[in-house]
Amino acid sequence: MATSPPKVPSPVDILLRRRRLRPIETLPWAIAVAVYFAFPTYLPLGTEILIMVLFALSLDLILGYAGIVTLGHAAFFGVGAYTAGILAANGWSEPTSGLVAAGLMAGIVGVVSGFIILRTHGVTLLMLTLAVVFMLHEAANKAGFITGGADGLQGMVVDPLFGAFRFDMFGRTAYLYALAVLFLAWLFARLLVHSPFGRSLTGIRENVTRMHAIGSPVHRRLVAIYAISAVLAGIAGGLLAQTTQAVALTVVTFERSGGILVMLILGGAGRLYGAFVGAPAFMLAQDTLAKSDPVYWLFWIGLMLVLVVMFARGGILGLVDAALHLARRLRR
Amino acid sequence: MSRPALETRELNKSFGALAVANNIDFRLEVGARHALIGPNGAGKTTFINLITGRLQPSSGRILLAGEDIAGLSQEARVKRGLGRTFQINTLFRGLSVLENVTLAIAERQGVAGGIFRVAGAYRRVAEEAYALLERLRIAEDALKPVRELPYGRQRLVEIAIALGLKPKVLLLDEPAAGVPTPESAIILDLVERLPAEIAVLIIEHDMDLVFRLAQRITVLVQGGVLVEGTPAEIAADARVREVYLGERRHD
Amino acid sequence: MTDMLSLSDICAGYGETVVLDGISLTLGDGDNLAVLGRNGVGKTTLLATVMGHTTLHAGSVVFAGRDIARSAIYKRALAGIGYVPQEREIFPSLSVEENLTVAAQRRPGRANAWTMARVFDLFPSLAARRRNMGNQLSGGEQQMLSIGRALMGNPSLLLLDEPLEGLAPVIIDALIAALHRLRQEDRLAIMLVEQHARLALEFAPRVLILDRGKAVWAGDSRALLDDPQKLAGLIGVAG
Amino acid sequence: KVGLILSYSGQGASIGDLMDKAVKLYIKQHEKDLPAGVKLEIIRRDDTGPNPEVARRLAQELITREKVDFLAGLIYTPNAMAVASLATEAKVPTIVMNAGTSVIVRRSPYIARVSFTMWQSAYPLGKWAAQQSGVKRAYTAVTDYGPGHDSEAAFTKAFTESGGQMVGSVRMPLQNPDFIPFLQRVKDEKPDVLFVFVPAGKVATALMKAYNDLGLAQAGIKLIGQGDIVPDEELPNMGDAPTGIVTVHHYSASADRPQNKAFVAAWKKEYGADSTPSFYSVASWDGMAAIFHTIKAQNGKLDADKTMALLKGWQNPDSPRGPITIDKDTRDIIQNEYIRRLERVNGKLTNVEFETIPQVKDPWVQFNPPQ
Amino acid sequence: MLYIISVGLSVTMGLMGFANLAHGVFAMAGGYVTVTLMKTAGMPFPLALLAAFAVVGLCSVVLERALYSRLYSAGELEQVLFTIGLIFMAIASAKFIWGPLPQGIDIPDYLQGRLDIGSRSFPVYRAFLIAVSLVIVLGLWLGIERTKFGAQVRAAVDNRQMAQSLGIHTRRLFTLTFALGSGLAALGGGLGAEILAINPSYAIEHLVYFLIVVAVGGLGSLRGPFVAALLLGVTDTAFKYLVPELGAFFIFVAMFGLLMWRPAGLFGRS
Ligand SMILES: Nc1ncnc2c1ncn2[C@@H]1O[C@H](COP(=O)(O)OP(=O)(O)OP(=O)(O)O)[C@@H](O)[C@H]1O
Ligand SMILES: Nc1ncnc2c1ncn2[C@@H]1O[C@H](COP(=O)(O)OP(=O)(O)OP(=O)(O)O)[C@@H](O)[C@H]1O
Ligand SMILES: [Mg+2]
Ligand SMILES: [Mg+2]
Repeated sequence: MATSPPKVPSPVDILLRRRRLRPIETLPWAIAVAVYFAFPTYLPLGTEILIMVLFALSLDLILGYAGIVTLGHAAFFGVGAYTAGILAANGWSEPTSGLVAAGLMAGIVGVVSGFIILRTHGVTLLMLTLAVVFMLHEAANKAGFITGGADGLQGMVVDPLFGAFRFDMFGRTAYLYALAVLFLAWLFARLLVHSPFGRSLTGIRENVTRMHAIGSPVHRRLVAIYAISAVLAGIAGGLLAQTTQAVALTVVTFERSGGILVMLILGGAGRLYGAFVGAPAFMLAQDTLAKSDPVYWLFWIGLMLVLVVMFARGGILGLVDAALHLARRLRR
Repeated sequence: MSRPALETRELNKSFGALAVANNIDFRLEVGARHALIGPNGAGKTTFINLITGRLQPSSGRILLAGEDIAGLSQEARVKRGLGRTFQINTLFRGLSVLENVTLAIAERQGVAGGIFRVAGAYRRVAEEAYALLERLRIAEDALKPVRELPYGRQRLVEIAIALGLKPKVLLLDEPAAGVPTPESAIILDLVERLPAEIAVLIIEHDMDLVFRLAQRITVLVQGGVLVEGTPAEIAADARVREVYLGERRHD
Repeated sequence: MTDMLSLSDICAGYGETVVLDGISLTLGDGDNLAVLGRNGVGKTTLLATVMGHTTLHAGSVVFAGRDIARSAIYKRALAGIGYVPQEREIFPSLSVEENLTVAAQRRPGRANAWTMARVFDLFPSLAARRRNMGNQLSGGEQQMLSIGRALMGNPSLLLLDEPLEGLAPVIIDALIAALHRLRQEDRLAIMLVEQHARLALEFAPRVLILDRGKAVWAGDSRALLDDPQKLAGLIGVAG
Repeated sequence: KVGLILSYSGQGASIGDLMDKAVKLYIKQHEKDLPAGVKLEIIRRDDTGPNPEVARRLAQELITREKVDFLAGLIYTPNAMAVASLATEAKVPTIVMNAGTSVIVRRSPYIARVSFTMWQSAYPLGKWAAQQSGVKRAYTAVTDYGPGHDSEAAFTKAFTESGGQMVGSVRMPLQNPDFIPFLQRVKDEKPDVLFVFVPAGKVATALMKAYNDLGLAQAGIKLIGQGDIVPDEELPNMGDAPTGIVTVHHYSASADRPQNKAFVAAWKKEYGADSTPSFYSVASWDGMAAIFHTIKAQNGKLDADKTMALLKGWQNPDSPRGPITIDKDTRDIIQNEYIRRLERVNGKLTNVEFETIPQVKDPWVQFNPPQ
Repeated sequence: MLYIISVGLSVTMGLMGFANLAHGVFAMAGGYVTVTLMKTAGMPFPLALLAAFAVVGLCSVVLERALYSRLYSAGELEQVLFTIGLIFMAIASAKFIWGPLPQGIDIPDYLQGRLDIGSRSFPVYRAFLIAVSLVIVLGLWLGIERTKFGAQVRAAVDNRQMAQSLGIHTRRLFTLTFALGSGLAALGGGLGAEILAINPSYAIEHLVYFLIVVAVGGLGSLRGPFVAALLLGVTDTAFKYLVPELGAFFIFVAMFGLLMWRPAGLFGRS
């Protein structure tokens, strides 16, 4: 330490600088606020997109950073949605506390299932995550007396937010509510990925053997991030339940897990903003395509995915990176 | 003699029918510079894996500073002062050299699990890592991803990570393999200048290095200890010449 | 002595990075060349370029009379180039035997072709592990397997990237003896990259020394063996 | 403007297709009947399956952005339920064209249903089985989800009330069911009759195969159920399904009524001889008829409350399924239920109607009066 | 038939290390080809099956060359995204060509009926399927696990560049393997059309079951999926008979337990 780093900026500074906020990072928020004023009739879709961004963000924490490939993330989304929904259907109609409960329940499920299944890895882990979703799905189906089974949960009542803002038909309250929650989650996620904890997750993804050898409690770390991610996913599920006042079995399905995975990869996994790009891109494409061609829109979505993979490694953000790189080279 | 830094008693391990550790009784004294040699496949790497907990022994005891650690997890053993390098590079290939070392130091200092209020601590960790890189003369590559480094330099990163853990017992598995002579001189120099209380066990097939560095040498053959002695004794041993050294001259 | 391999003005690297800058050399039947140099000067890159693993920016690679600069990797191997990479690159999910069989190549007209039995003769400890998976081998065993695998292709040119690393001295002796025999009996051409300069110089009659991607010295090995000062100056080794 | 919410993709895609075709056909035939200057616009939305949150969002958008005058479609119960509160809040008349859980119509005064309820067919079947067909011991096997539970309850209630005896019941998973083990269980129990409900579609075919393969008919176990187990569009795939299966349903494509003959002929002309309309299509057809009725009656100037008033008590004697009425109290459908037997007519499997239970109201409502 | 489809998947996914979620598409295509040939061309069942195998195998060569081959080096995630995209396209295309209604096939008379074993009866067709699967498993096992071909494929997957350096023509090898895997899927799709009706969303509806069978059997193993399919089939049936209340739970609980017990699957290589 006696040797002061000679160059300016030193490598240490460069390493630490990544944590600082860059101006471009305010862009998503500016857009989100602009949408509120510019497209008042698109707010229900906007709300759902925000929720999916949150969900994708939670997935990114385990997939992009810790390298856990999962097809079971809908489990936590579903637990959150049902928790918030069941509370609201049984007299607990205050939304913020319902959301907290949704996150907590999902977190508990995350800890328990993570503790068991995170001993495995690769395809085996993938299948175990899948099994968790299916078991929860079946449980929700069987427990019809409290979840409403296949008919969906009935009779949710959600109070006005902070006792003042009603969830209106145009979805204004819902939109701002979701936006605020997403913002908080993003602050937290950002802090997390740049923290030593976040870096150690990357270490686990890069080389588990070495992580063990430097004395890292790998399993504990993985369970921790799995649970954190589950909490966020649960909150996303809770938001969906509260803003749409409906919960059905489709919240805990393999298809939902797959869908969110697709959105995240489409945006670019492991880059924190992949969620912010992928979810809107996918959902907007789906929405417009489904409107112009309600029967065969899947084809175009599929084509879009295939093209993205063919021409943009690392998702849309990967493409942006490559383009920036090229521009810089050309300027030189 | 005082209590050894590391000791194994009747350590056994087999893969199916193959016994790769056969009743190994071994002592590593505090501050020792000890070499472990033996033919390929004798079980040297396996021995290190047993000590660090990467493999579970079939039977036997492993004592670190007199305490049995056989039941502990790998990470608990590292926390008690066991550090190692790998024979085949085991690095975070996509991360920069600096980050590779930073990860290790963060674990040692106990800040690696933190999410909040760690900015200052993290800077200290990174600075320590950078200083270590300077000591190993690889600081100029600090921000390069490891995967782009030539093989020889990657070996140095291996060692940097192990040193970042400030171990009391350091286990080096062929640290100089693939490292050209000038760099292996750095390694030699570094090991020689480690604080005297650190015990070093080194596996090497480069006899020049072994004979210059080691105060004691253990020869392992087919999972069992053949002989143990001073370099001079080993060099003179006919059995060792036959199974391992061959007829070339070694000094 | 006909030219088996000739490189002229090679510029090669990884993607856009250029590592080798204008290397030329020729190698005849049974000709052995040691390639020496400091860490990171491009020795591995040179061998990899012959094999076709790098991006060739300029220059030609002629092997057995044909320009192979644009050939696919597998065609080069089929033409008779054997490669022992620095990091061994054993196939982890194949057993020792399978690692050898996938590489087997019959060459009509070759007198004493390499077979699995012959490889096991050379490295008896591999024979004992024939059913082990590639990832269940010790470091040295992997090195032996990598060499054995290259030999199974019965090549006429062998590219060895630090093949002695991690091998016990007795095995090194055996291997060097075997390589000597190959050179004499089969007229095998060898390019050998080694950190142990002395060993390499004793083995190969000719030597090429690289520094930062350029050839800085080429000639007779004896000249360097007899002049340690000069050797030290070129590759930074004392003695 | 009509916002049509159906499944065009996902598991319900084939249902959505059958319904959409009926809507198209109806408009094609009747567009000219609309009052001059009235232009009907259908805005289609894909809810991708039982996704209430999607259905709700789509409805929200249809209401706020497209300002539709009607919502229609709704294949799945949860979707219909999620839309209900919006219909109330925005006062948009909503025509449920499929979802069959009884309680839906109570969720909003702006909902009317033109399809059916589970009780409507299962309950009469239970009565008929116990009283007319002379069987005493019954077993039920239903798919384990809402409609299945409804059917099971309705049948069991009717059957036991009429003196029959239940010897067992089993619920089968919704996804990828393999019926063999369940039917084997039934076979071992040897009831006189087996009542089955599975969602209409290809699982029905799988069910028939299992019934055949296990030889339940030979073991003397009769198979009965609602129309869903022998859907008209699946009959060509059923191969040698056992004839004689008795089902109760409100519609059969092969019915002799002239209105139906005309409907089926128009359909085949439009969509090819291989295509057969089903009860899904008929509900959509009648739903469009209801919408047209209210448009004509108001001469194109639509008012939600007037529309609802017009719907209540609306009668249509010309539906392909026979005369239907929208109950003026419950806004639910009143229709004939037909008892049919599966037979081979000219080599083709056909549901032949042989008895009619006229003008059935949803029985569930009588047993569960609104609080 | 689950087995045959799954073993094809095991070939592409396990042997080739490609996360090919679109595998079911080939099975679906196989089913459609079989059905179409039988209905429109009146081809007999066995012949139609062979044709499905060939047609789909050939088509997959084109697909592999044009698209898949560029993705071997890409990350798992990209492969997932790509193959899901393919599934979507296939669903829409199938709906466009064959319509949304499921297609069934008429199996020939000699495969209908029941075998009576004591008091239980067993459909002939299922016995036939098991027999066909057995033949295939044996054939593949002899053809792949015991020959240089299989070792070469595995070598190429482990380390493509090194395999080429040994003179292995990896491109051709992959194309062949891929065609084999897809062809098997098609065969499975055709054979299974009787039990799993062919409809546009086939590929996605049954995906999970293929994955389960492969995972339980062990990736890259050929015997594995066979044993797994049989085992899961039998125990699943037994459980549904004994405790029908648990319904769909069982298969997942079974998989969960099995994978916790043996993470590499029954016959997996770790
Ligand atoms: N997982 C395993 N299963 C079976 N045998 C194994 C396994 N791992 C290692 N072996 C065998 O155990 C023996 C000892 O291996 P080890 O790596 O300890 O040797 P080593 O002394 O370090 O040799 P080297 O000097 O070549 O590195 C080797 O012969 C190896 O083949
Ligand atoms: N994949 C790669 N991408 C970019 N640069 C690389 C890559 N591999 C090697 N290099 C760079 O190419 C240069 C030459 O490396 P090479 O491996 O050929 O050296 P070497 O002489 O074999 O070294 P060593 O003695 O360590 O084996 C080094 O500076 C290295 O950083
Ligand atoms: Mg070793
Ligand atoms: Mg090198």
